[in-house]
Amino acid sequence: MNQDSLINILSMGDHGVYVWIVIVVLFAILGSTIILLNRKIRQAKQEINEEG
Amino acid sequence: MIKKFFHQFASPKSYFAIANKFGKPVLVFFFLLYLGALVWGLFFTPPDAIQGDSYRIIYMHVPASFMAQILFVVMAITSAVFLIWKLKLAAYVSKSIAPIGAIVTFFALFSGSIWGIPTWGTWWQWDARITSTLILFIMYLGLISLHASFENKDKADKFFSVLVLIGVVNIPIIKKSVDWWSTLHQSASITLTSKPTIDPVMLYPLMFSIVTFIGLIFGLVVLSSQNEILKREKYKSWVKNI
Amino acid sequence: MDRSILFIETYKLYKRRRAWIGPVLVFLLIIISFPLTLDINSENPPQIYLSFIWISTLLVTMLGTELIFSDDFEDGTLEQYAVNNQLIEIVFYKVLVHWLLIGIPLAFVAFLFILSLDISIRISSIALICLIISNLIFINFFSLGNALSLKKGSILGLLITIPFLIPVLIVLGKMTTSALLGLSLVGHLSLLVGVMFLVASFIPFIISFILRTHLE
Amino acid sequence: MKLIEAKNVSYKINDRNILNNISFLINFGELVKISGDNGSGKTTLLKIIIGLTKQSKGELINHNEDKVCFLGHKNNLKNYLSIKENLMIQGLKLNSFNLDLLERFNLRRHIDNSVGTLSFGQQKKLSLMRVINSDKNILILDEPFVGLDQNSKEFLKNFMEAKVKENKTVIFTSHIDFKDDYREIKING
Repeated sequence: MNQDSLINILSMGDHGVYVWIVIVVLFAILGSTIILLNRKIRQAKQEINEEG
Repeated sequence: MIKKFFHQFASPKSYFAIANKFGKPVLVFFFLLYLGALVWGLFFTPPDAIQGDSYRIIYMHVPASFMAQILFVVMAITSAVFLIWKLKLAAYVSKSIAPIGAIVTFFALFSGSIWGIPTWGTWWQWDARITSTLILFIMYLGLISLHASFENKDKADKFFSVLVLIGVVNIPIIKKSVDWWSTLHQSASITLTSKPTIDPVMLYPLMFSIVTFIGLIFGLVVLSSQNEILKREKYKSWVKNI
Repeated sequence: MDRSILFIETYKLYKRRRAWIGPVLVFLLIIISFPLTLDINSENPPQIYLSFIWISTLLVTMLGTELIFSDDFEDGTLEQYAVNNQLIEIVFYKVLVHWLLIGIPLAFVAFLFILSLDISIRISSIALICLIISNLIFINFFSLGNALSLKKGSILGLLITIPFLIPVLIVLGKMTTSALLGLSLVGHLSLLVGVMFLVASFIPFIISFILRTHLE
Repeated sequence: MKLIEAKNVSYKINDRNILNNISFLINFGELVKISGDNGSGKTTLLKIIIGLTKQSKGELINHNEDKVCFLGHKNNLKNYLSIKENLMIQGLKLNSFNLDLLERFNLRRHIDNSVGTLSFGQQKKLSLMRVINSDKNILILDEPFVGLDQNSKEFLKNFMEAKVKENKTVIFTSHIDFKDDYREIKING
């Protein structure tokens, strides 16, 4: 493991902050999409079962 | 013959059954793999000689830019299948790709823009690649709003598919012409992705991140298409048994 | 039969004077407002004016084709054409008539504007030819957008068609630069004419498919 | 002679049934009324017959290959044109026959007025003139009686019956009951 780069990035030195911003946004987007879709699917299933 | 095959094996019902069973495990699988690719790229590779650590955005930006275009092509294929064989499932998948494509394209623009701050000193540059990605983003949004504006969803599917096909013919033309246009500018921008040589130490995690990201996004597409199928087929009898 | 359809379409557009005089007047107003917001006497490069002309023509052409199908759709005329299997002809003629009554007049108004700016006759006439050709391309694509977004408003139509017109704008921009540098324009012009023929012969088929779907 | 055969024709929008398993046979030279409640799919059925719409399920065989005369819900008139101009763009001449017809419909004195100023019934009569002038063998009329006054209704009825005597086919929809005994195809959604 490259000790320097780990410390560099975790400490947000040398532009690491930009990397972290992108990571946070990526996982926020991915996570919220997955959660939203899952919830919609669950709701749709519920609705269908109630009607049936 | 082909039509019969499609209608038997590619019905929304059997697709949904498979997706319901394998969709989530596959999504989680690729999610974890992509996480692994990121960890590899972020912590186990040396910083770039010129760009320092900020180059590591490459492991998110490049897969996203790649998928932004691939998704449109996939959407064009499913749209063509729908128009030719009248296969409803293809229309559902087509429609559910559009929002995912818009999200991915947005992320490609966003990550490129953030990447631009340390490397170019500006968050936006009117270069060819960025401009055509922006146009692609607007095309995704146009497709979404076109589909949303029709109450008769069967018609919406047809219009959507026609527009996707016109779009897929036009994307290379737009790209070429934008490339041509950008030669107007004297300012030679740093191209983000096409470096003459890329060290294998960085190339392998990049390849791995692209492959796993493809899987991850297709997992999302499957999830999104499940949602679309439930929305559109709620009056069918088969949905009552799930 | 075909000639009479052309006559009828011309007559219909001609009688709806607002539909073809309106866009030209709007274009004139936009043009008037341009020198009022920009110091015309300063050493502005001519590109600015030409780029302004390209983009405002694009938008005004959109306005001019806004009702190209929706009017006939709402009163059932399109349905009649569809029953008689004449949709493709009608689309073709409609585009042609809009080009003649809106596209070409716009090009001439723009020509006069460019002349008024002390830009050479050579460049102004090149701009005129370009506008005449590109307006047919614009009208074809906007008709497509209008057919898709029938009765849903022109915002949607613009949103889905302008991306396709960006290459045309780029060619126009390239031509401007080359013309101002005094380079030969044969290559650019033949490209534009080729695109015009391609677009004018394919798009009507797509449009008639879309209209048929609307009439289902 | 068979004209149109429908076998279990169904039609759906957004997966909701508009037409459900309709079967019938229409022969050449018949006068047929398609009846049903609001929303039962009469218009859709006519559109399927003339080929504008395709059924979702079932089979519809049309033995006719000629063009038909179709009158839809929409009046096919231009509001910004006068009666005269509207007749002109529909290819109708102002001959004595049509002038008489305008007289009968009380439209002759409005001939230079724009159609937008006419009432719904007057517009309906004007759009019927195209049907009356038609030389096609098959007339398909969607709700032709709606909006007409009693005299015009009688006139239209007589016209349709005369057409059938000339061995032409007339198919029309209506949700109004007549005392006349037309052959009727009842549909319900």
